Formats: sequence, structure tokens, C-alpha cells
Amino acid sequence: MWKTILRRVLIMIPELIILSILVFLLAKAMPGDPFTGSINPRADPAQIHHLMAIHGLYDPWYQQYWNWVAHLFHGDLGMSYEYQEPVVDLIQQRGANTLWLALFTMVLTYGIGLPLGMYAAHHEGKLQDTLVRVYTYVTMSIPFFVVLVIGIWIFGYALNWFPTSGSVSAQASGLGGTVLSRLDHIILPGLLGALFGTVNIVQYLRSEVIDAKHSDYVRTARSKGVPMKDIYRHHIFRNSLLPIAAFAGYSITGLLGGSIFTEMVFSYPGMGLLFLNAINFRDYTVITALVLLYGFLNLLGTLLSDIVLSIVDPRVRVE
Amino acid sequence: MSLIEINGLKVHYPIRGGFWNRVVDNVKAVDGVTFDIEAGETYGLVGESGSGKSTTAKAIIGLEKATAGTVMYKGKDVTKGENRRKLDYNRDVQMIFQDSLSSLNPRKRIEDVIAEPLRNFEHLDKEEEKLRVLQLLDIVGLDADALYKYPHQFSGGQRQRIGVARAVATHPKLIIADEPVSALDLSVQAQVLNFMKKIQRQFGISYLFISHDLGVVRHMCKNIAIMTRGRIVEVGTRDDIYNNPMHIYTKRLLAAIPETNVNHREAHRKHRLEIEKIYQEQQKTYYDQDRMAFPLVKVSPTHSVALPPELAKKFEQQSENKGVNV
Amino acid sequence: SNGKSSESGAGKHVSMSATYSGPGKATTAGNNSTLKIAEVNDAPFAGIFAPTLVTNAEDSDVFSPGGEGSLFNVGKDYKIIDRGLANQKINRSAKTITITLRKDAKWSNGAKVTAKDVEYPYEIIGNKNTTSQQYSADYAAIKGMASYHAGKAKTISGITFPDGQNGRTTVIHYSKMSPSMKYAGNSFVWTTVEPYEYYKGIPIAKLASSSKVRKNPIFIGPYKLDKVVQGESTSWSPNKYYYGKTPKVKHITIQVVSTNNALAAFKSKKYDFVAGGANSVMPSSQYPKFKKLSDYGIAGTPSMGYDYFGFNVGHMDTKTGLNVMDKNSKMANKNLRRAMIYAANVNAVEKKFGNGVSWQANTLIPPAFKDVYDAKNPGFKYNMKKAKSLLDKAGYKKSGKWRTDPNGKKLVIHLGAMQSSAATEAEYQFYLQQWHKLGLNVKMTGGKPMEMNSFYSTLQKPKQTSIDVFLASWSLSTEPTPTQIYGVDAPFNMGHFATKKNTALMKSLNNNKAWNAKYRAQQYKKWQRYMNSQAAYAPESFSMAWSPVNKRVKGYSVAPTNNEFWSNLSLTAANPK
Amino acid sequence: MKRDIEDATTISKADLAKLTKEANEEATPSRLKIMWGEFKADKPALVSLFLLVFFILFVIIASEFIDVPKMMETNIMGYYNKPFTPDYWLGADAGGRSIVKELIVGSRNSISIAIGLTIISSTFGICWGLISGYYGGLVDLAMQRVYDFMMIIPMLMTIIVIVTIIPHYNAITLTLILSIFYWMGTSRLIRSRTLAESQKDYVAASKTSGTSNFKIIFREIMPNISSLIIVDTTLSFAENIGVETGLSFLGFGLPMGTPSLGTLIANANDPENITQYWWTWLPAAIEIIILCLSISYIGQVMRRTTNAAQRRGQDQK
Amino acid sequence: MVETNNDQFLSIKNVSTAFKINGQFYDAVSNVNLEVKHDEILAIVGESGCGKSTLATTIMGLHDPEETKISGEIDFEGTDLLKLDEQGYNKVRGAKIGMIFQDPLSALNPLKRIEDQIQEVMVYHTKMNEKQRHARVIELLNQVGIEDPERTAHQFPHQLSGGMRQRIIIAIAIACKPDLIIADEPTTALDVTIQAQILDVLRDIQRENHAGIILITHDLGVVAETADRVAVMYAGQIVEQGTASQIFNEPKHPYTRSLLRSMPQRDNENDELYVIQGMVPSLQKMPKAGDRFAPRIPWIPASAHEAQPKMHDIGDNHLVRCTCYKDFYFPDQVKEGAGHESN
Ligand SMILES: Nc1ncnc2c1ncn2[C@@H]1O[C@H](COP(=O)(O)OP(=O)(O)OP(=O)(O)O)[C@@H](O)[C@H]1O
Ligand SMILES: Nc1ncnc2c1ncn2[C@@H]1O[C@H](COP(=O)(O)OP(=O)(O)OP(=O)(O)O)[C@@H](O)[C@H]1O
Ligand SMILES: [Mg+2]
Ligand SMILES: [Mg+2]
Repeated sequence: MWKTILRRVLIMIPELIILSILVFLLAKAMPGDPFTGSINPRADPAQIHHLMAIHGLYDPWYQQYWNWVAHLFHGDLGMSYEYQEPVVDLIQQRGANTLWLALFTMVLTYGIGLPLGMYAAHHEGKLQDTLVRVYTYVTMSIPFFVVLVIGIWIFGYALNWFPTSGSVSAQASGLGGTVLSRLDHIILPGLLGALFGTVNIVQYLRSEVIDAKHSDYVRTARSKGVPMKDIYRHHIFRNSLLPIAAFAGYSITGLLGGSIFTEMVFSYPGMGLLFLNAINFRDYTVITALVLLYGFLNLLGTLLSDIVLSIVDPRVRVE
Repeated sequence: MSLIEINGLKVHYPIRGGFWNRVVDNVKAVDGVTFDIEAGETYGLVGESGSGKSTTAKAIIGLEKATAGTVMYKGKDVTKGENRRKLDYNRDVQMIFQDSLSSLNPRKRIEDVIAEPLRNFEHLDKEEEKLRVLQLLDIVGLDADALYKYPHQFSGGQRQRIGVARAVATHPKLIIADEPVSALDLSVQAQVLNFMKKIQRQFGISYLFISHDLGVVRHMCKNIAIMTRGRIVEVGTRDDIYNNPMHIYTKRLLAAIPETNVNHREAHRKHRLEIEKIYQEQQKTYYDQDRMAFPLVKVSPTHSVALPPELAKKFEQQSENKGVNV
Repeated sequence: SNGKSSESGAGKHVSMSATYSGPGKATTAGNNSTLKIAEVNDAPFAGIFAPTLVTNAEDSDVFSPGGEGSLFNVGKDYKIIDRGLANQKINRSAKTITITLRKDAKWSNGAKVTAKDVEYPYEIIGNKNTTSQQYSADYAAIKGMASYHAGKAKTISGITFPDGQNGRTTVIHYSKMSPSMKYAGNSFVWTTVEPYEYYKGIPIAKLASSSKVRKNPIFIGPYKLDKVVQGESTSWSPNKYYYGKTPKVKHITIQVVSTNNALAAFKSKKYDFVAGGANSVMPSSQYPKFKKLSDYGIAGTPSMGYDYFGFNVGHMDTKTGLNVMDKNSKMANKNLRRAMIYAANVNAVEKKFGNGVSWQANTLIPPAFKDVYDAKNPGFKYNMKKAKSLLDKAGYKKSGKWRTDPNGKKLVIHLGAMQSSAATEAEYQFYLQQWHKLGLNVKMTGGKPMEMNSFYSTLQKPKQTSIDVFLASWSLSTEPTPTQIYGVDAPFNMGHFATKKNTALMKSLNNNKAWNAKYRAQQYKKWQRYMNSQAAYAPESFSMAWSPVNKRVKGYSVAPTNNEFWSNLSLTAANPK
Repeated sequence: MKRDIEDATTISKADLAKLTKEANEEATPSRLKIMWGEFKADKPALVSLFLLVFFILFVIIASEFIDVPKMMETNIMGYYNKPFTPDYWLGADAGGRSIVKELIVGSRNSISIAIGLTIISSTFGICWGLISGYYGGLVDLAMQRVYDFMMIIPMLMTIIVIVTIIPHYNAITLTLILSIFYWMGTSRLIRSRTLAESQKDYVAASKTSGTSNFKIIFREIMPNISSLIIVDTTLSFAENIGVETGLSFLGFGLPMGTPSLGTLIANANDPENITQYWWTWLPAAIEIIILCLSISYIGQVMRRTTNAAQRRGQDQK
Repeated sequence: MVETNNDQFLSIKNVSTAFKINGQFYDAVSNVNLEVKHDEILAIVGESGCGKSTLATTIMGLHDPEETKISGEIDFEGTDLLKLDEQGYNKVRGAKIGMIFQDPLSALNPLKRIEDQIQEVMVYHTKMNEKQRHARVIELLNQVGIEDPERTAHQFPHQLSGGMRQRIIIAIAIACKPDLIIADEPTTALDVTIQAQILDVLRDIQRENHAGIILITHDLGVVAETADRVAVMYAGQIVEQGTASQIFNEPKHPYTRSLLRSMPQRDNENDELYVIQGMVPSLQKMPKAGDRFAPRIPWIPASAHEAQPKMHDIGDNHLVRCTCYKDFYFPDQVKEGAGHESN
């Protein structure tokens, strides 16, 4: 088991290296530089050249890459040109925000998706099932950002139920107040995100449960005289949840991708918004760090999925 | 001269494992199999599940790469790809599969299924090709209206006969039939077996007939080889095997065949339990320390058995012919 | 908030009051509540509080209740006056400026503001390894600054402390003096303090990322920082050490709101007004909608920035660092340039999109600088006929659909402009159409508006031919000297316009005679007329810096003379009404 | 030997015509026909199908009659013109451009991108999956590594970075860029099915019949997973329409001046626009919803068709 | 052979099971009458699709009530199973009737340990505690001939061979010492040697528990080896019923006789095997009246068949459907040499 994980981790390394080179080159290939853009009336171009030189932006790419990697190993992702702050610090602040939102969304997604999927499968072919499926079709057919925009308009502005920007209210005080305020800020984006996330889960779980319902081992359980509700509990749900559990790791990718939209619409200062800003400001260090981080998180997600799968499914469990 | 000579054939599948996913061991699916098939005969290959029958068949026809050993056909070793191509080997050797549904492409009409080998080996024009297909259908007793249907529209027996028609299309010399009837009902099984025999009579085809149903094998085959764990334990004529089994495994296999005579069933059962007991006791002597069978020893001109060394010595002294070694 | 319109420059625009006071009286409940200010910006702020290190307006905005480190009070036209944190005395003959701190000047942590704090900004700006972007050639006029900047000297020899580092007086010695020194925002005198004692020990290169600058900064203004949520908001309460008028409002929060959400947020009364004051950058397209909000008044002041057309008429000589005009360049003919501006019909665009808070400009100095702005300049009023005749005379004859150059060669002109909103996009298209009517084949560089970074990196190349005419904007500091954009050595002179006359005129703005305000104003106007006659750069639009202000706010004023912006505010209710 | 077959049967050339006729009478309808029958049985799906085909044709033909550069000219007098006026049926946007026309041309652009993207990425994904699944072993291993790597690339971010790098990007380059990232799902699906399919005996039968690998992959295996391919392609088509709009919404989609459903919906990134100038974005949003709904509906029907086929396949008769 | 005590504890009376196909119900099992006694093995044979499994699942009450229509009476120890509700049925299933399924891999939950799967049945039907249950699991595994019960109990289904899995299924079925065990093709997926062992296990268990076993198979050899009584099914109906020796020594019904004749046997090694013409019609095409086997023996005149074939007792509880058996002969038995070749 540990060996398998370790091997997976070892396979990750070349992937990460290639990703980092790719990311670095892409960032370098972007037009403009981080200083010229900030057209301050008093900024002296000579000073800008000086800054470019200090930051090594005139070196050949491999040298810049090498420097970057060397620093990476010291936990130094460089300074954000725009924010004048170590990228690590910046990502820590924003990453925490994105993490909260993502976690909350995930909890909601599963909290809503699992019961819904089971409910639909339980009532397979009946009206309830049809309603759930209509919901999944429709939700799947509306682009995510449209839902976000309409959601923020209705619940944020028209009804004024939820805050419409930021991650925490400026007035919030004390630990409790801050936590509540943070929660207040992620409820709406989290719900809207979950609305979308559930679609996959509902569909997947529904078909899994239906398959399981008609499987031979359920027939065996029935022939043992186990009541149907216990069969659901002990056999059907358990077995259907297995692929869903494994799916959780992969869903990180989707959550992170979606965060860019959510954070933009909700002006939520997380990594997604940071990325969009960084693109506009040509903040290379931030761009490279973020893309790499997201890639790394994706990798962790797949790793997590594999591990979860190998823990819960005895068939792939490796001793 | 035999039609085809299989000599010391081995097929090993690597088992990967350990930290670097290296090859740590081999599954010895086939581990040194030797036998010849004469022209026009049906050669039986029998053994329990996983004994390597299918793998042997696949290696002979070239679907599986042989790890070692040779398959000599027309004086050339056809385990080598280029020899197979040169000889148009796959035109002369065809295969019938166990699962008739899976062996027919469900998306192809019967005409295309049967014509496939024709298109690859005999370049007939459209008319000739269709005629040939119709003739083949007729030979296996199917009507012309099968031509544009799909495999799933036929019963298991009919499908298996379509498989036979395809195999016969290129006038093969040898057809390898891997459990052709074990998925079929009794009456349908009879139908297919009858056809196989009929075609053999008509075209002088040889069969390598693989099965674990000893009743069917006895009905079909003149020479039989019994396989277990990748090796042959006993080879002989039908008589040798059924009336004079010498290897403990063969005996056990024969004893396990259900007896259709109700009147003797208690006796039969007792006999089987006795054999089973002997088998459990003698297992050690009849297999080496790796639980593999010993090399074959000729006990009569037609009969070879993988006897333990002590017993083997006896027979080696008796016959001047050396056993066919593995 | 009055809707009257007045004429200034070439276009009509609303004239709005710089002040706003809601109805009713201030109440204790109101003043004890929180004043909610929106920082309208599409990105989180960077969170650098240190006037020398700040690189963007958001940061200054969200830290503005802390007083922004300002040394001086200003009067009309941003002239430095007394009674601020410090007074300034210019000694022309000795070529010195003496800055004297007031006696009760204290930081918000109770520490005394010292002469070193006045000097320290120069060290930060001029430091070799600084992250500050503020250093410019003018600072080299401070004695010893050049060698400090080069890293040769440890201190700036030209700045002295007659009563010691911890005293109140700082004297700066210059190699030359300029009349612009009288105004805040000039590029000779840095007008803020930095807390030397507080920052001591942090290398200047690391200052911007230090927690003393980002998390726990100290202030000299009316409020002190309670909390900063990185990138999002700041909260403030009164600074008991503040030397000036005691602020009335007990809490202030400034929160970032994206441009797109701003109107909706104000509609649901989430904020009292917009941060930034005279620098506020509310989009003109939203003005009518904000004006309609019944619970908000609008206050504003002419902006210090303007939009302009630039023509590429030369290149920068990389050896000398000077701009050189090319006689043979595509846009070298001034009549071609003038014809294009006359035909552009900026007025129509501004009428449609400006909503009265942005209007056609007539010169390259915005009206915010009342004394030197040439209000009478006719600018480039739409005149297609004149434009056509200018071209005809100059030999740009029609051949088929398009005009050719005087040599009969095909003429394709490329317009470079930045991506922005749907409205600006429409604007560009409109200009193209106008020029097509004139018979000029004008296309957008790359077929579409350029992304900001590509736009500037293209234009700032020493020599480029992909952009012939461009639309850009420029914002002046509170002192309007235009050399940084139109000077012969100015890197931002991206059209590379350089004539002897221009150089001479610009020099005259700050020569010895210019200490006389009248002379200075006259020279400014002369320069504005000259620039229009050459049309290498042509004014496009001026605008107002405005903000909606909630009814509960009293004493809101963005007039430059209001040196106690924060202390003058009071509230009539506990929440925005 | 050849004579043997003829000897063993009474059928000769003379019977050919008669027998062919017999066979034709009994011929099983092709799958296309079955599918068509399935559509006929499902009225809503039929409506969806007609709607989709009609709409795509309409959009393509109608946009031929629209002078796009002229249409994209600004008419500042029409700035946010209200809908339902003779000049502007569905109103105008900030540039005074007719929303109807933009919608038509935009739909054409968006649908073309979606079609292009679907064709390129699906073709690639299918080939990748087929080859990887069929050959297995080292080939598969190497191809899976590439797949794994592609999966960890943060797609949206990378696309945005590439879009900002490419200097003169347009619909075609955008499609190509997107294609780089949208083949993996298909390839995985196809691979796993191919893997299962290659184990089946008919593949072995084809090999022993002397059929080449290439033919086996594309003539034997591919038709067998064609239902999967069709369903997957339909569904990814629906998905792909959303891809472009999302990017455009973020400001990294089609360049301004190229109308698309995404640039139209991007008008909705201002809450004020949502209500006040709803006509600028709502029609496009509704169109996308309807398009995607009907496509996924069609996909569902096809999926059902193939399932029924499978059920029929198990029947003896 | 064991003495059979004559208490019939299961009697199936006139049971029909119909499946809903395209909105209509078609009989897959029609009017079946059967009895099972303690200590006996009743074998049901017949070719694929004749309704053997359907009958078994009908007894177990495992059909989806919305998709099937079941009529008749299944009298099990004094109660009519068909009248029971789900709760009542659950008391019977597992406790009094155990079932063994054909495919031993899919019949076990892949994610549960063997032990848990065996224990589950005890949880619902006994008051044993965890410890007792474990002891019973080990006992059961021993009983079905598993060599290392402790280890096996902790394993997962995929770690076991086919024969082992089938033993686990048997262990589950007998865990609560049911009176009736229904074994639906328990050995079809297995090798002959393992098949023999499994059949031995079944027989041992039956002896120990005095249970009645319904053994469903299409392998005549298995029947001949194990069954006390045999019911031959064709197209949803029972066509012949009797003791094993009655069926094998004096088969009466044409179908039974044809089946026995199509087996490859020692004495027909070089002959052609007998082939039953035609095919079983599908459910929808099943004729409503008349002898269902008649189309497959066309040389027997229609007059020989009954219009509504009934079961006839021809002595010693040997039952045959239709009177046609009296006139039946094989085609080659009259016209020598001209063997009938089926299609
Ligand atoms: N591709 C493979 N990789 C690894 N092992 C294999 C592979 N194919 C077959 N084997 C193993 O080789 C052995 C022989 O398999 P084979 O299919 O030849 O047996 P068989 O005698 O045909 O059995 P059956 O009667 O079940 O068809 C088995 O143990 C099987 O698990
Ligand atoms: N759920 C169902 N819906 C419709 N028809 C069914 C269903 N289950 C079985 N059938 C049909 O009922 C008939 C009897 O099926 P059953 O499974 O009982 O046969 P069997 O004798 O067990 O065959 P086998 O030997 O193949 O297991 C078959 O024709 C089958 O197609
Ligand atoms: Mg096999
Ligand atoms: Mg069955």
C-alpha cells in the first residue's frame, strides 16, 4: 500500500517537472512585462530597466527557470511584482479563501448530491426520478457563469440576503464574528457551485445505485431475508458510494476550474481572482506559481482518488 | 508426416510487482507442450480450467507469442511472424471460439463476417464472393436469408455454425476449436458436433479440439492429450485414455464425469471418492516440488504419461524409444 | 449634485459641486456608526502602505484615512501652504528648501515625527535596491542624490538636519531650483513622511513586503488602522495623536467593490461614497444611473487626467536617450494629423458616452489646473470639410476608395488602442468610420483593440511601425509640468515628438521668470496652443472625478483646499439611508 | 480444395440472383434506420433534432446574408436601443449593433467553434483511445502517461495563458487551442471500451483471418463502439458550446468584434446590465440553454437506442 | 439412498409466472405443480430458457411485483408463500429457504468480507451474538470443505477461486439450516472435478439437515448422479416427472427421450448425435394451446397429441404430459439409414 503510494508519488515528479517547465515558458512567452504596464506618471523607465535587471528578467530562460526552481526548493516562489509581496504569502492568504470556498462547496455538493442521487435511483422511473433528472439536464445546460450572475443578482442585490463581494466583512470583529462573516460570504457562491457540482454526482450515483439494485449480490442479500431498507444501507449505498468516493479527488480539478468564475463574479479574493489579476498585470511569478499549484493540486486530487479507491475497494487493494 | 508439430511450446506471462514494477515471476500458462496433429484427425486437448488449453491454442495460431518452443508447419517454425505470413499460415489454420456471440462482430452482417478471411486471402470479385458465402452457409445448414442479418439474430447453435462456416471459408487444413460447444445446450451441442464431423469428412480437415467435457471429447477425438498446469500429463488414443488411464490426474478427471446410468451411481460415487483419496495421497509423487508434472514417458507406442521418475524408469527400460521429453 | 451644464474645452459637461452635505443634522448615533466607503476596483488591493512604495491608486485610496503621510496643506491649484504637518520655505538664492515640522507632530503610535522621517523617503526612493518606482531624473537635482542612487554614497549629502536627526527641521540643497517646487506633487520635493524609527532595521529592498508596511503601518493622519483584510478592506478609528481637527465619525471601513458590482451595491445602499476623492475613477457610463439614485447626491471635481491621440512621428535614439522625429514617417505631415483630429468628431462620441462627466478636451492641460489651463483654446471642433481640404492641400489625393500619400503611394494607417469596455470599443469603431469618411484607410493594429500590456510594450519600443496613431491617457500629479510625457528625453513621449520650439516652451514653464505666476500661466497657454498647432499629440477628452454620496453624509468635499477631508465628515444616521 | 466446397453444396452460380433476393427480403434494417425509428417513436427528441438541424442550417445560411464588418460597425446613435423596435428587433448593444444580427452571426461562430472543437478533439480522442486500448502494453503505458500529464494541467488557466500569448488569435486558433485540452475525456472512455472490446473473440477471429491491425481497429472495433462514440460526441458537442462562452465571459474568448454567444452573454458580467439591458445577453443565454438541452436530449435518446440494441443483442431471436 | 419421510413441506400448485414485455404479460412458467419432501433432491432439468430459474425465483419471492404476475399457490409448511407480504417473506427467505445461485462471483458482494456476508443471514434470523456467529461461520466453512476457514473468512470474494466462492454461497444458503435449499445451476460454471465436490457437499448437507433440495440444472449427468426425483421442463411447463430411475431408465415424454438421446455416449462414439429439430419459441410466440413440443416432432401426427395436454400418472408417481408419448418413435427407428438431418 505505502509502496504503491510512494510509487505514484515518484511518477508525479517528472510530471511536475514537465509541468513547471511548460508553465514557466508559457508565462515567459506572454507579451509585456510587469513594470512597463504600471504607467505611473512619475515612474522612470530607467528605473524600470533597473528593476527588470534586478529581477533577472533579461537572463536566458533556462537560467531564469533554474533560479526559480532553486528558490522553489527553499519555499521561495519569488516576489509578486504587483503586490510587492512574496508569492508564498500572497498564495497563503488567497489560497485559504479559495480553500474555504472549495471545501464548503464540496460539502454542499455531496450533502445535496448524494441524497438526491439516491432518492432518484430509489424511485427509478417514477415522477420523483423524472424531476431530479430534469433538474440535472437543465442545470447541465446552463453555463455556470450565467447561473452565478443570475444568482448574485437575485440573492445578492435584489433580495440583499448575502454579501456580494469580498471574503469577510470589514466590520466583523472577534473570532466568532469573523467566522460567521466568512461563512456569510461563501454561502451563496458555495450553493451556486454546489448546484452545478451535484449534477455529476446525481447522475453518476443514480446509475450506480440502479445498477447495484439489479445486481446479483443484491439478489443474494434478498434471498437471505434481509429487508430492502437494510439492503440499501449495507449493500447498495456502500457499493455505489465507492466510485463516488474515488471521484471526490478528481472533482478537485473541477472545483478549482470553477473557482475562477465564482471568484470573478463574487469579487472573492481567492486564487482564481488572483490569477486573473496576475494575467492582466503580467505578474509572472504569481502566474507560474498558481498554474503550478493548481497542477499540483490536480495531481494530489488524482493521487487522493487512487488512494481512496485502493482503501475502500478490496479488489484494487494492494497489500 | 504430421500436419503440424508442436515442440516444447512455452508461453509465460510476466508478473510485475515490487517497487519498480519489474518482472518478479512468470505465470507459466503453457510450460513445454509437445504433440503432433495428423492430417484429417481430431486431436483432443482436455484439462481443467486454467490449465493452459486456450493459451496453447492461441500460441499455435499466432495470437499469443510463444516464449519458447516451436510450431512446425510445412517445415517452418510458425511461431515467427514472418514465416506465418510467408506460408499464408492463417489461411490454412483457422479457429472456432467458445463464445459464439463474442466471436462474431455484432456490428457486421453475416455476409461480411464469413467473407472476411476470403477478402484477406482470396481476392474474389463481388459475385464470386457472395456465391462462396452462400455455399458456405448452405454447407453449415443455414438459409440464404441469413446473409444480411446480424449475429444476435441467431441462436447459439446457429452462430456457432456461422463460426464454422467462416473457419472453413479458406479451405483450412487445421481448425482449432476452443471449447466450441461448452456454452451450448445439449441438443444444440449435438447439432454443432455433427456439423463439425460432417465437414471434417467432406474436406479432410484436422481439428485441435479443446474441451473439458470428457464425454464430448470421447465422441469426437481419436487422440487425446490431458493437460494440467501448463503441461501435458497424458497422451494417448481414446482407448488409452478412457480405458487405461495411468496418470493420477487423468484418473481423477475421468472419475469426476457424472455417470448417466442412475443404477450405478452409488458405486460410481464410491469409486470417485476412492480415486480422490488416492489423488490426495499420491499428489506429491506425481508432481515435482514445484507442483509441475514430470516429463512424458512412453508406455506404449500410442500412450505417453508424465510418470514420476521411479515409475518412469521402469517404462524407459521396457521401451527402446525414449519418452518425448519436455 | 446639480445638473447644470457648462462649457469648458470643446464640449459641454455637467458642472458639479465638489462638496456635498446631506439634509438634517449630524447625530451621535450617526457619528458612532461606521462610515462605509467603496473602493471601486476590479482587483484586490496590494496592501502596501508607504507612500514611497505604493504603485497603484487602490492602495493609496484604502489607506487614505491615515493621512497618506502628507507633509503639507495645499491651497488653490495645489500650491503648498502653511499649517500642515510641516511648512516649506523656498530659498531661491541659497537653492535650498527648508521643511519645518510642527511641534505636535506625532505618529499614530505616539512617536514623534522627526526630521529624519522627512528625509527617509528620499533614501527609500533613491536607494539602489529599492522596489519603489518613484525615482526620476529631477531628484538628481538634490545634491548628493546621484551618487546615493548609484550606490556610491551611504547617505544623501544634500539633505541636512540643522537641529539634529530628531529635530524638526530638514534642509534640502539643490543644484537648481524650479517654480514647480511651490506646488504639491512636483518631482523635486517629496511631500510625505515615512516613519524611520519604526522601519529601522528593515532593508529598503524588503520594506514593501514587511509586516510593518503591510499589516501594522502607522499614520500621521486623523485615523489609525484597526484592521486590514488583505486585498479586501481596511477599518479605521480616530487617531488620538492626530495634530489637526478631531474627526467626528468613529469608524470607517473601506471595501473593494468591482466596477461591475458598484452600481448594484450602491442601489442596495451598501456604501456611503466612493474612495479616491479627486482621483476617483468612476466610469462615465454609470453616471446617469448613479445620478438617478434618490438617496445619493453626486459630488465631483475635474479630473487631473485626460485622454489623448498620439501620432508616431519618429523614434528614440537609444544611444542618447533622446527622441528624434523622422521627416519621412507616415504621420510626419502635420496637416494629415490635424485633419484626422478634425474629422474624428470626438464631441459626438463624448456626447453619447460621456454623459456629461467626460467631454471633448481642447488642450493637453486639464481644467483642474485653473490657472494654467487654456480655456479659450478652440481645440479641434468637428469639421469634416476643413479636414478634407487640409488633406487635399497637403496632397493626399483620393485614388479609388482611399486617399494615397502625396507621393501617390498607398496609405494604410494603423490605430492602436487598448481593450476596455464595450463603450470604448464602440468609440474606436466610430473613429475608424469617421476616418474612412475622410477617405483614409485606417485599420486597427492587429484588427482589434490591444491588451494593455501589449499596447504599452509595443509603443515603448524605441522604434516601432505597427502603430501610427494611438489613443492613450495620462494623469498629471498635482503639479502639471508636462515634460515627463512630452519632453525630448521623456520615455513616455511615445510618439517621439521633439522640436526645438517645444523644448524651449516647456523649459520656460519652470525657468527663473516662471516664479512669476502670471508669466508661467501665459507660457503654459502658449505651449498648449503650440501643441495643438502641431497636433502630434491631440487632446481627446477631459472628465470629472465624481462620487455618489449618501444622504446621511455631511461635510463631504473633494475641493483641493479641503485639507481636513476626513475630519470634516459627519453622519446623520447609523446606516446609509 | 476449392472444388470441395462446391462439391459439398448444391448451390451454384445459377441460384445467386434468387438467393440474393431472398436474403434482401429478410435483411435486417441498418442501425441508422433503427435509430431513426427510435427518434420517430420519441416525439420530443424528434422535435429537438429538427430544431437543432433547422437552427444550425438557418444560422449558417442567414449569416451568409449578413455583412459582418458592416454589422459590427458602431452606430452610437443606437446605443443600447430597446428591443422590439423596427430597426432593432431585439435591441442593440453598447455599440448600437443589432442583437438579432449579432445573435445569428454569433451563433454561427460559436456553433462552428463547437463543431470544429468537437470534430478535432473527438477524432483525436477516439484515435488515441483506440490505439492505446488496442495495442495495450508499452504503447498504452506511454500514451497513458501523456494522458495523465494532460489531466493534471490546469486547463482553464493554461488556455487563458496561451490565449494571451498568441498575438493574432481568431476563431480557428481558439478552436485549435481548445482542442489541445478537450480530447482526454473521449480518449479515456474509448480506451476502456476498446480494451474490453479487444479481449473479445471476434478480434482474435479477425486476426486469425489475416486482417491487419489498422483494419481491425477502425473497421472492426470502431463500429462496435460507434454508439458510444455517437453519444459521447453529441454530449461533448453540447459541452463544447459552453466552453467558448465561458472563456469569452472571462474575457479570453473570441476577440472583440467577432460576435459569439459568449461575447453576447459577457454583457451579463455587469449586474446592472442583467436587468436594464437584459436584451443584450438574455437571448444568447436562452439560445444556449435550448441548444444544449436539445442536444443532450438527442444524446439521451441515442443512448437509449444503443441500450435497446444491446438488450436485443442478448435475445436469441 | 436415504429413507424419505413422506412429509411434503413444499407443494407448488398450479403456479404460473408471467413477465411484462411491452406492456403485456407472457407466461414464462405455466401451471407448474411440484412437491418437495424432506431429505430428497428434486432436480429440474430442461434446456436454456425453459423457465427453471423463473420458477426458483418465484418460490423465493424475488420477482419485481410490478413486472411479473404470479398466480397459483405455493404451500410451504402450511403457509401460502404467495400470500405473504415482504416482511413475512423475509422471515422465510434465508431462514427456511436458502438459495444458491449460478454465478458465484457476481452473487457475492465484492466489497464485503466473506465472514460478514455469511453472518448477515444469521443476524436477521437468529439471536446469536457476534461470537456465536463467528463460530458458526467457521463451522459452516468447515462443513462446505474449506481448508483454512479462519483465513478464508477474512478474505474478499475476488481472492477466492470459483469453486471456493460457490462453497461460500452454499454456506450462506445453509447457515440457518433451512428446510428447503434451491440450487440454481450451482455447478455450471465449474470444472468437473470441482462440480463433483460441490455436489458431494450438497448431498452431505442435505443428509445432515434433512433438508429438501431443488436442484436446477441442464446437465443430465448431474441429475443422474444426484437427484432422487426429476422434473423435466419444456417451455415453461413440466413435461415429465418421476424418480431418477423412472426418468433415466424408462423415459416416456418425447422431449425427455430426445434429450437423453442427444447426449454423446459411450455407445454412439462414431455415430451422429441425435438432434432435436427446431427451437423453443420465445415467450411472445408461445402457442396458447396444444402440445408445446409438437412442432419439434413433426413426424408424429397431430392426432397423437392432446388438445389441452394434461399430466398423466402412469404409475408409481411417474407423471407425463400429453398422451403423445404413447405414439412416439424416433424417425430413424422406422426408416433405416435415412437419418433426419435437422436444418
Ligand atoms: N494475458 C494473460 N496474462 C497473465 N496470465 C494469463 C493471461 N492469459 C492467461 N493467463 C493465465 O494462464 C493460465 C492458462 O490460461 P488458459 O486460458 O490457457 O486456460 P484454459 O485451460 O483455456 O482454461 P479455461 O478452461 O478456463 O478456458 C491461467 O492460469 C490464466 O490465468
Ligand atoms: N425479467 C424478465 N422479463 C422478461 N422475460 C424474462 C425475464 N426473466 C426471464 N425471462 C424469460 O423467461 C424465460 C425463462 O427464463 P429462465 O431464466 O427462467 O430460464 P432458465 O430455464 O433458467 O434458463 P437458463 O438455463 O438459461 O438459466 C426465458 O424465455 C427468458 O427470456
Ligand atoms: Mg480456455
Ligand atoms: Mg436459469
